[in-house]
Amino acid sequence: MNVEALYQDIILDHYKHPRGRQLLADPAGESHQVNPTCGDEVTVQVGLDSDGHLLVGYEGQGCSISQASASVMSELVAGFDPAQGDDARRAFVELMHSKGAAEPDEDVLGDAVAFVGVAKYPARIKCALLPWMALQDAEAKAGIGIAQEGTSTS
Amino acid sequence: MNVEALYQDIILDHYKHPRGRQLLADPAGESHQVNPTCGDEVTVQVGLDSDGHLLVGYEGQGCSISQASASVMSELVAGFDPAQGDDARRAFVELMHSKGAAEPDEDVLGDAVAFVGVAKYPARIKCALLPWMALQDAEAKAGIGIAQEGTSTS
Amino acid sequence: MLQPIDVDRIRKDFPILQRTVRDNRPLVYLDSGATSQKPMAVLDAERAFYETSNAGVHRGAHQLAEEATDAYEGARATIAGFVGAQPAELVFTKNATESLNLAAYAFSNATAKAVHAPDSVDRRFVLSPGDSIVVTQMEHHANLVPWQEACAKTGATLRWIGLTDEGRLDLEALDSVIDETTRVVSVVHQSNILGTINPVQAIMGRAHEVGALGVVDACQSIPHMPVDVHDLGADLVAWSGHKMLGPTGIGLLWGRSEVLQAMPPFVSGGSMIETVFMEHSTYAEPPKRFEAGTPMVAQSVGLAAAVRYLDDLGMDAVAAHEHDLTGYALGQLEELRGVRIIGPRDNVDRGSAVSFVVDGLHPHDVGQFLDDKGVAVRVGHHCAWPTCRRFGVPATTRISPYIYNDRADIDIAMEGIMAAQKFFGV
Amino acid sequence: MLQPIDVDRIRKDFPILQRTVRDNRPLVYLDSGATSQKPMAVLDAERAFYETSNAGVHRGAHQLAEEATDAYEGARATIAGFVGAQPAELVFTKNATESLNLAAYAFSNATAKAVHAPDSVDRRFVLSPGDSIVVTQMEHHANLVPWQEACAKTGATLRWIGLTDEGRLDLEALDSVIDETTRVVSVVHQSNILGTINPVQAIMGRAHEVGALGVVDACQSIPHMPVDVHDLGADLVAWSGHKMLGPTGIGLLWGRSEVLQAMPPFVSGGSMIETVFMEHSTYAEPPKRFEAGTPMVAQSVGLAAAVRYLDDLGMDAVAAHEHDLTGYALGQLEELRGVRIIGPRDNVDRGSAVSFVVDGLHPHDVGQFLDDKGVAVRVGHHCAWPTCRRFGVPATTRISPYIYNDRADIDIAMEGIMAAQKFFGV
Ligand SMILES: Cc1ncc(COP(=O)(O)O)c(C=O)c1O
Ligand SMILES: Cc1ncc(COP(=O)(O)O)c(C=O)c1O
Repeated sequence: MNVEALYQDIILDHYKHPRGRQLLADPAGESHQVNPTCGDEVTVQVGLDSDGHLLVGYEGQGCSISQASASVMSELVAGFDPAQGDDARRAFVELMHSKGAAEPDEDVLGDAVAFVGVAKYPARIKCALLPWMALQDAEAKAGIGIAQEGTSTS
Repeated sequence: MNVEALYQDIILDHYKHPRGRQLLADPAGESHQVNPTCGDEVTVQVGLDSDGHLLVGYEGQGCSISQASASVMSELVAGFDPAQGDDARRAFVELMHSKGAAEPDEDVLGDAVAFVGVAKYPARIKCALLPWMALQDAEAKAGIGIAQEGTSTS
Repeated sequence: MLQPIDVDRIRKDFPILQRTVRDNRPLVYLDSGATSQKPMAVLDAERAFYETSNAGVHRGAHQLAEEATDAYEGARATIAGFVGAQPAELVFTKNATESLNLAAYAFSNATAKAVHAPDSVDRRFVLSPGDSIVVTQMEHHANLVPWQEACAKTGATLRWIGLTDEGRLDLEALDSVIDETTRVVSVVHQSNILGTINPVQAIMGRAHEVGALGVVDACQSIPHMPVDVHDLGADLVAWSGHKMLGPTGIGLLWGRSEVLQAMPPFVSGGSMIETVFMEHSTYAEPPKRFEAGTPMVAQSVGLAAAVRYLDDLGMDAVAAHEHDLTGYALGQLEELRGVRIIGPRDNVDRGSAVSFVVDGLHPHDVGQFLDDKGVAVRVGHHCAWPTCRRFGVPATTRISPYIYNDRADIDIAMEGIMAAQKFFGV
Repeated sequence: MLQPIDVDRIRKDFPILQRTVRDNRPLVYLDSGATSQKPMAVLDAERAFYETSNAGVHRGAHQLAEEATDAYEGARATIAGFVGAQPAELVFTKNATESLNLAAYAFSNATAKAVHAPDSVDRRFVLSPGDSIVVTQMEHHANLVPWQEACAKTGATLRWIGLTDEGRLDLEALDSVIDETTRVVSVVHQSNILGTINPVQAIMGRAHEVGALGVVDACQSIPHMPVDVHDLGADLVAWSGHKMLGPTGIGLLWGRSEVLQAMPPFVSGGSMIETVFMEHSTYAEPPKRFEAGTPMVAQSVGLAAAVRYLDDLGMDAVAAHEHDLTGYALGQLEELRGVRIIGPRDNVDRGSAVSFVVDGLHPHDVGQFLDDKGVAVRVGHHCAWPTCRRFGVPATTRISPYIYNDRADIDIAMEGIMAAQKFFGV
């Protein structure tokens, strides 16, 4: 494992050419997350379109990992229904905590599989997770997904 | 060095038969000292007689070392002039910090030379010093000896 | 089935127990209530950390920093597991005293902040004159003085549950001492001077009944018996590492998440923040909120090794071993003429700290004769001075055995007591 | 004459420097500003203490307790001597952060107590709205957040001395920032992020001119240069053991006797008392008043060994060695395209912590490439977030060499920076 395996091409590409990096016109929920150890920041906004699919906007500043992760995430989950979004988030969190031993499922994670190498660098895991934590928090604030989770666990 | 060398006969004798263990009728200064680690207490009172010699009274409760030390001290310094009392106190403090290596001067310290063994038991040094600290503090409160010291150091 | 404690085998793990004291006497260490000795496994773990992974934790993106962070958080998980807790509910401090101060300062800090910004704090921690704080008459100074200080800073009143002559809490008074004015109740689980094990669950229940928060000082219980923090019924539980085979310089505070969340910071600075501006800052979630500055990393690693050592022995076995030694010590002391036990004389709901006084002898003089026989005990007020006063003694001598002691150690202590009696002719 | 630092010889004393990281790269440790590595002499001293003399200090009358007390107080004397202080003026804490909180809490505690018992406290520590506390814009969070908290609890206002673009204090504003409303001034001696060495004596002089107390954060100076606490002109000086070759878990606060005497307790409990009753307690004299609970005994012994190690090298030689490395690092960085140094670029009145940013690269990504080469540096805001904001950067990469580093280490770091630039195509 060396540093090139961490910075996969997809990550570099998203870092240099972020996708969908803008805020929403009328967000239902918003979350601003900071990584207190390094000052990385990301703001994620969410909403639902008329079909009940996720709308995602974001802004941020920070290292390649956190910013590429935001770009990959927004591209992946925009258009998902909230349950699909949750699945992707859970899969991503699990991937990050796998210490590099997991086989990520590309069907669920899309480009986000490229972050598999991050799991080997504990100090960077927080960077990769930052936008996903913001997504979760923004959804919670918007009340998105709550009903579903409530139903499934009760 | 064993425990019998610590508890010399003179110490045991003063512990069992304390001399002059009573308070003064009209003290010029008084000090109550406590050993916070074990709760030993001693109150020492001082005054001067018409010839300028020390009057000493005390009361206390605690271990054999602290109580014998109070008895020995009061017997020794009562009747001394303040400067002599200071000499004795200084000699005693020095003896306690000698780690048992000092040759105590019986002319200055009288029965208090018996405490030489205490210096080998650091935890007991405070016990032996307690009444002497009270004496010093009581004299300071009474203004005894201050003038002399003030003169000699200025 | 319980695997009994094998003292001879255990002693081999403790280098200090191979040494002699005074005139070449083998060391008989009966002062574990003050601090325990450390097995090689603990010393090795600490040293290995320094030799391989030492670095700042939660900072830095290099391999050593990652390893150090893993070691620190791994230690937290191990120690939390030992008391049935979640890692996120466990705060590292320097000692139990700091842990208890952290609890007490939640009140005085919230009270002071409420003056200038009432909405910035949780009202449960804001005290005013008329409010009461409840402790017991058998508290270690560490669980008394911080609450006296909290009262001095807020105008609240300190109350306490008194003791029976047997050294038990006078629980008849429980419902009148803890009443609607009570905002926090802080009680020792096992007394370090009397040995009494208190029914903390009932007391915490009463605290919660009146809406007060409950704190338990578990300094002398967690090292000696199986404890699941949830069973205590408390909101906060404090204890130290050095009394349970761990290094000096590390203590613990467990707290129910919801309560820790609501508490304002105590020591502030780096690592406990979320964002910092010159004008103001926001704080991290617990446990980090309470761990400002460079933490006791090597010590956490050492303490985790201590916990593994105790786990291997089994805390049930540790408790059974100490129960046996306690019964033996109580019996032997009862047989000595002129000896009075301060604390419960029946071996029920009591731990292995056994305090006593000898007629006509000051504890310092008793301790000196024990020391002369190579026996290390503590003499004094054991940081429970009001408890001594309650029993009309200036001080006591205390035997406090642990896993590396056996009955023969108690026997030597008895010889020392008799030698003192003989020497002083009492 | 100065005996120059022999890096090769010194490295042999540090077991961790023999290890490799990542793909078998020799470890290049350039993160001593976060925490230093520990020589064997320190690890040996700590272990020897546990193996021979471990016991409670200032309690117990047995031989181990005596030896432990001697070890602890002996360590205090050694460490005090290292900074030209009297042992009675030196307080042991868990880290510098606690030391600085001890200073800040003197104010908030005295203020709270004054409400209920005005005569129980020294008025110098009582704050009210209208009073000001002064720090600088280059403080570590440890010397900023506690003062923000003190303000939140007392209504006092926080002010600060700003920075020039070169990373020096803007001293033109000194007399207006520190004025008659100022009650305490707390300033870092050497910045951990900029490397700047501040003229603390002049600032303390101004503080005393207006009747304020003066505090110095010497975390980054005492490990790196000869410091006599009296020369700083301060009333209180705080620093940590772990940054000067000592163990984790121990910090220091030096105070002028008269000031320590006047300060109310911070952490309270056992060992810091004079007498204790249920109703109230009285407190011991400093330094004990500030050392509640079982202290960091083994850590004090380890730190004393660290101090002896540094003394053997000579602090003048340490400072000269670092000055050379700093000049070299500054020169090498200046030669790199796209690198901007944050902090003084001239090697005058500056220490060896050198921060920089690389155009187009986030410090985390720079750090990752250094890590890949085996170089350990710190990236982030270095617990000086407002300082980063002052320079318009979210974070920096910091090289902080010490006695075990040489110019070749700096060279490898430069290679790492260039590798990152190449990889990211900037
Ligand atoms: C300048 C400065 N002040 C304070 C601190 C805090 O020290 P510690 O983390 O040891 O409490 C540090 C180090 O982190 C520092 O560099
Ligand atoms: C019951 C009890 N509480 C609190 C303490 C204080 O613990 P520490 O000295 O480790 O802070 C002790 C031990 O001294 C204790 O026995």
